[in-house]
Amino acid sequence: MTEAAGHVAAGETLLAVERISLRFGGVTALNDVSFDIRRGEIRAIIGPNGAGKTSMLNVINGFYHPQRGAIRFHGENLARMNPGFAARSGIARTFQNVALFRGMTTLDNLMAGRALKMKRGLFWQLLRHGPALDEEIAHRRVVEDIIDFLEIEAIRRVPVGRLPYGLQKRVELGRALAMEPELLLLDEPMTGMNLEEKEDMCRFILEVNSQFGTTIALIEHDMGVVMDLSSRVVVLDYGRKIADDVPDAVKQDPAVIAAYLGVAG
Amino acid sequence: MSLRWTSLAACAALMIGLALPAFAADQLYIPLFSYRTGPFAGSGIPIADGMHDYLTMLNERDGGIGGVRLAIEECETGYDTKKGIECYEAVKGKNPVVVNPWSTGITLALIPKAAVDKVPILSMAYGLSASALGNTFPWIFNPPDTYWDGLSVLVKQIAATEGGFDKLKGKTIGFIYLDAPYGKEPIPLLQQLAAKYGFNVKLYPVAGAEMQNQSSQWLNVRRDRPNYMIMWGWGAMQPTAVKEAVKTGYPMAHFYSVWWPGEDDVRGAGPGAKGFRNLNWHGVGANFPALADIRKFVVDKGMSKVPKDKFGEELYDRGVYNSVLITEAIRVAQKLTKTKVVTGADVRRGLENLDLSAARWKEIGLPDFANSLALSCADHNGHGNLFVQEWDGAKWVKVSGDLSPMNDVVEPLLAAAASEYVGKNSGWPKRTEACDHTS
Amino acid sequence: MFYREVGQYRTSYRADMAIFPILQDRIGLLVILAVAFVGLPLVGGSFFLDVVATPFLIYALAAIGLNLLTGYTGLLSLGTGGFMGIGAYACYKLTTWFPGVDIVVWILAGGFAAAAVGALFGLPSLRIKGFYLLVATLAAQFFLQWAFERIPWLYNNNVSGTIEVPTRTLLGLPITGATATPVTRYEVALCIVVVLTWLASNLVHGRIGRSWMAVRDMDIAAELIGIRLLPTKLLSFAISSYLCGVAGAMLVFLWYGSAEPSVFSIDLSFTILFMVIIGGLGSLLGAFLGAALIHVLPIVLRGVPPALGIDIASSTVEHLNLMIVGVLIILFLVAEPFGLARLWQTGKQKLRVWPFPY
Amino acid sequence: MHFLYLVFIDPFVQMGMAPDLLAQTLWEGLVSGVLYALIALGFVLIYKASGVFNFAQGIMVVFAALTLVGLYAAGVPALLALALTVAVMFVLAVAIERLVLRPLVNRPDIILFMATFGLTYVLVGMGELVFGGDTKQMIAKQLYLPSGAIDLAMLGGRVTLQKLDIAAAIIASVMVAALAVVFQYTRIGRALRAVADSHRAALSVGISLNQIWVIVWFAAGIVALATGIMWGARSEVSFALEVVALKALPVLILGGFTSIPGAIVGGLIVGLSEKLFELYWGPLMGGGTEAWFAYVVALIVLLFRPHGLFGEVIIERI
Repeated sequence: MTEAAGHVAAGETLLAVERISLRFGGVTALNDVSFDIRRGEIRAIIGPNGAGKTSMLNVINGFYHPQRGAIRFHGENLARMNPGFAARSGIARTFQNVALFRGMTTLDNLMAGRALKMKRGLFWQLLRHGPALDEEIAHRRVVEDIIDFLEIEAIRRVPVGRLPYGLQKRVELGRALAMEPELLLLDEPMTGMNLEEKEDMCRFILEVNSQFGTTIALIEHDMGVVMDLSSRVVVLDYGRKIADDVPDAVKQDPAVIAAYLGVAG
Repeated sequence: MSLRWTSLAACAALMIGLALPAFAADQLYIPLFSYRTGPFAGSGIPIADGMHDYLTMLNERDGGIGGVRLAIEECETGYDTKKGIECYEAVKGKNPVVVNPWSTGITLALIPKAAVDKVPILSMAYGLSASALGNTFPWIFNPPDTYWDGLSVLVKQIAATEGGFDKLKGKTIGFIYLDAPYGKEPIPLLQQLAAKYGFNVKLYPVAGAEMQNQSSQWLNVRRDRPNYMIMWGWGAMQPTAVKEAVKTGYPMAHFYSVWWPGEDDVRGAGPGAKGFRNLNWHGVGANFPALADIRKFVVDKGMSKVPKDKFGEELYDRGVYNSVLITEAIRVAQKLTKTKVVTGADVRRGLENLDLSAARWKEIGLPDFANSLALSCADHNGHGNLFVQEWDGAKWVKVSGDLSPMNDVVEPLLAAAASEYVGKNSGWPKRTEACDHTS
Repeated sequence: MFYREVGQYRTSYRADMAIFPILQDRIGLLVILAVAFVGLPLVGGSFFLDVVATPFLIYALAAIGLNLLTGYTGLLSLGTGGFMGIGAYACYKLTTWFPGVDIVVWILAGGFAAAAVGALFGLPSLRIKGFYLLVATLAAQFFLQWAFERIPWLYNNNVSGTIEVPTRTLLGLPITGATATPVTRYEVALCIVVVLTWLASNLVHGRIGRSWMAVRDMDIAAELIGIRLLPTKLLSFAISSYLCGVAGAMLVFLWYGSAEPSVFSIDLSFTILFMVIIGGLGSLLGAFLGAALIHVLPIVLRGVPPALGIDIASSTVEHLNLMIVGVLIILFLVAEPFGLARLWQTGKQKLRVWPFPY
Repeated sequence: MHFLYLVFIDPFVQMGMAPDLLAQTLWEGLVSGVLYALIALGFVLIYKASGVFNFAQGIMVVFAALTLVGLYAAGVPALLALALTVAVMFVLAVAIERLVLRPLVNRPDIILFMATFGLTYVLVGMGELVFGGDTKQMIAKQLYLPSGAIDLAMLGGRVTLQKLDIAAAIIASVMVAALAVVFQYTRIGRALRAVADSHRAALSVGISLNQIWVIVWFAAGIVALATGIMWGARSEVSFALEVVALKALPVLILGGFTSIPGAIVGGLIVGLSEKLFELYWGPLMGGGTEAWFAYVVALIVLLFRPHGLFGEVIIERI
């Protein structure tokens, strides 16, 4: 694993958050946090509950707007991201508690993920023949590849609302992949999974990273997973960054241990 | 796939169609479109009772008309155009001799159909004013007066109380109306007369949804202080208006209305409503031989829905009047065609040759119940005389002599409206129905 | 046994993405269309066509319109009546200006006016959700109805204050006005509804339909995968209103034959919403089933007492009618909250495994 | 230019010219506002406790009034009839809870909303079947409601206050106060607020949802009865009243679906604003603006406060 992480860690900076501070009323969720994500790496964000990890992701894809600080993406400075722009510029995202379109089938969820890539306008959509259908089919191909990749062929036509949690997580990953993102944000992709599911998920994440060269930033509680997957780890505690280094170094970091006292898994 | 459902529905509908009590050939089928439900039921119920009871009385007393029993069937419209059309489609198959839509909206929807289905439409003092012109609307009848006649009479009356039309100059007449086609119809004439006699007009529309919430209209009245108020209301709008007028302290003797308010509509306002005036063309009360018969043969036998204390009230009697028009037309038709079981086409002729003289009113047990009414091929309305009655706190009292409509003003309006209607309804059929001058 | 998809392999995505992938469904559809186009006109009398069939089609179209908005995009609306009105009045004006042009063109064109107005009143939907939006759309309903009363230009200053439908012919055959036969009007309505339904179903099976459902199921997530909320919602409002507008024009020109503003009252909006809910949110089929139930049921009920030879006053029948429909609605919601469409699906599922359910 | 004058200057000139009329207008607006608030209150109570958007509130007003009048017409003494009507409303509440809410518990809001529609149909049908569809007189006198008016000579004119309207205002305020107290300080009130916050949580601490529901629907019934009496006495008791009840909806938007003070303030705002607009601006557009003005106001408010003036804002978390 680590060597897999090693060889990508060389890439130049893809996204950097600089001195981000985020406040909800009196509560400070993030306090002057800075770190960067390099192209092609797997970046882990860890920390005890309420450390502000999810808030960090929400800031990155523009769902929250920080009071201070900036985000640098593709070198350009963005005072405030917004979700639409994030999506268009290639940032995909999964959520801690799954945010799928429950009423739609697995297939439709993934196809919805292609929304940005589909160009045919109202007229052809109405006819659903010629160009529109060709486009539909082309994207269907891509989606089917992802379905095969994630081994969810069997649940193609099942409304995701009826799927077990583990599978939903997987479909959500699929939807994110369907966007062919440059940067993939995974918020606790393995919570509530049993061992096999976790192993599958790890495999998928690594393959996504190695096959498509997608840069990945993930939040995870399972230290084992984090240490195996990630090339570099940033540790948050009470909204502050307390460490940022390669896994092995972070493991030894006294501040981290203090923060995790008894929590380390 | 849904159409599978329709076909089911189809079977159901057909089944019903067949199952409908087929009316025996020796009967005259008279459908009554009534609305005992919905927001306007207050006006609809007494009318429906009156119509129903008079016809039933003929059945009970004389065994129908000329020995032919009347098959009376009410169809509930709830004053709703959609249901009205459904009713029409439902009854038209059972060759009705005449249809009384009892709603301006329904009438307008039926006017084009009537000529095609050969069913005469009797919209008594409502509906499309222009349909008074028989040469354009051979199948539509709206006796005894159009709304324009009514309005002209009211203006006449106001002028009379002021002491001459010249006195109207500078006066203000407020017009509070139900914000619907029915209520808006008189406005053009009102403005025309205003221009002619130099009085001002103030309009106070009342939206259908706001019928019982008129305080702002009456605040406007209080601000504008019109010398007279004219109301074109319906259903729950009327009692509310009267109450508000009383609240605002508007002089009741200057508050006039078209012929639709009944006793119930003013009673609620208490003694304050004393002096409120509206138009009418027929007697009120139960002391007519015919009504005595209705009481004897129908009400006392429990065959009527009318509450004992409402028997013979204004709108009830109006229902009776409407039924008299139907039955008299049938009689004429029987005479014309020398057949007992007449068809809708015959009754159309009957209506065109209708001639209700004072003598005839007496014969049918309604002496002095209403002015004589004579229709013709050209005139489907009669533009009969009207009178003003006043609420004395307990009953209506006639306070004016017979007033004739300003035909000189109304006629051209009718002609214009009719030609406009024809113009807009391209392909409107020319009158082909022959005109017989018997009777 | 007869309804089996077993052995029907879809070898291409094209085939797999067909709207009716299963052979039996396609056959069934054809049969139904045949019945609708040929059978019913032959069998049904003028009462059936004028009171049951044509209105059913018109309601179904309006229900589809509202379903796109409420069922697919998850936006509640009670402006339907008003939007239908816009369609009707627009069509009326157009045919007055250009009497020569075939009325069907104007019926379809009238919808665009409704679409514009619908989109306009859809603007608040970006910020307002759920019942708040429902009540907000009431503003559209009441304002439009008021406008229909207050702007004489809309009804060509008719003294009667109503739309009076002139006779218009297609290839010499009158299709509106009194002289148009029930059959003609029914067939015209049927053609329009079939075509528009086809287009609508194409739409909901494609990208646009998916983005609507995405917005419905979770608008935040939809935003995060790059679906623009406002354009999506407005498009939904526009297309929904278009269908409603066309339905409105048909209602006046192919059914009523004349209309006062009160025709497009709030009650109409409620009726359509009923059909959508009872039929099943997010299902085109549901729109048809709902329309059938809500429109046909009262007519059938009204016919029952005479059919049984019971003699009760028509008003009493009406009262009972109301109560029965009310009770049925509640019972139905208790029994099958997902609407008739879901019942249909379960039925098909059963049929699929019949006669060996295990 | 002249148009601008008519829109922006003239109305205020008029107000200044006839202050007594302005005062009268405000008073009328206040009174109808109070009654709107009462209807809205019925909505809020039910929405708070059971999350049901109760469309039947309007018809409940009519039904309550009809029952009262009908019983009196049947020869029951007025006050006894009043008591019986209250009893009827209680039975109605129980019936609704048993037959509608309980089977539909945990269903989507829209389904419950539709169910209240079914309820509306049933009540309309039943009401017309039992009492007939004709307009009836509210038995105001028999219920010792005052009649007549007080004329105040003020502001260089007269302002007429209907005794009935005064009574309406007082009764409405008393009811609102009473409800506020009940829901603030009594056990039931606490339970209700608990339910309003979270059904599950309330259940888990052993609050009986069904009991709460019966109580709120009963309370809403009482409110409906009061409204019915007041409005019935002002005009008539007829099914057209149901439409007036729709006016409560913009009030709800203004005030927020879950806020009792919101309902009251919203009611007053709607009552006052629509009267002022109709009287001073309405003539510019041919009048009859009351049918929609309230909704437009509500719409504008919504654009700035998507959850009404008082409704609590839901923070979306992901």
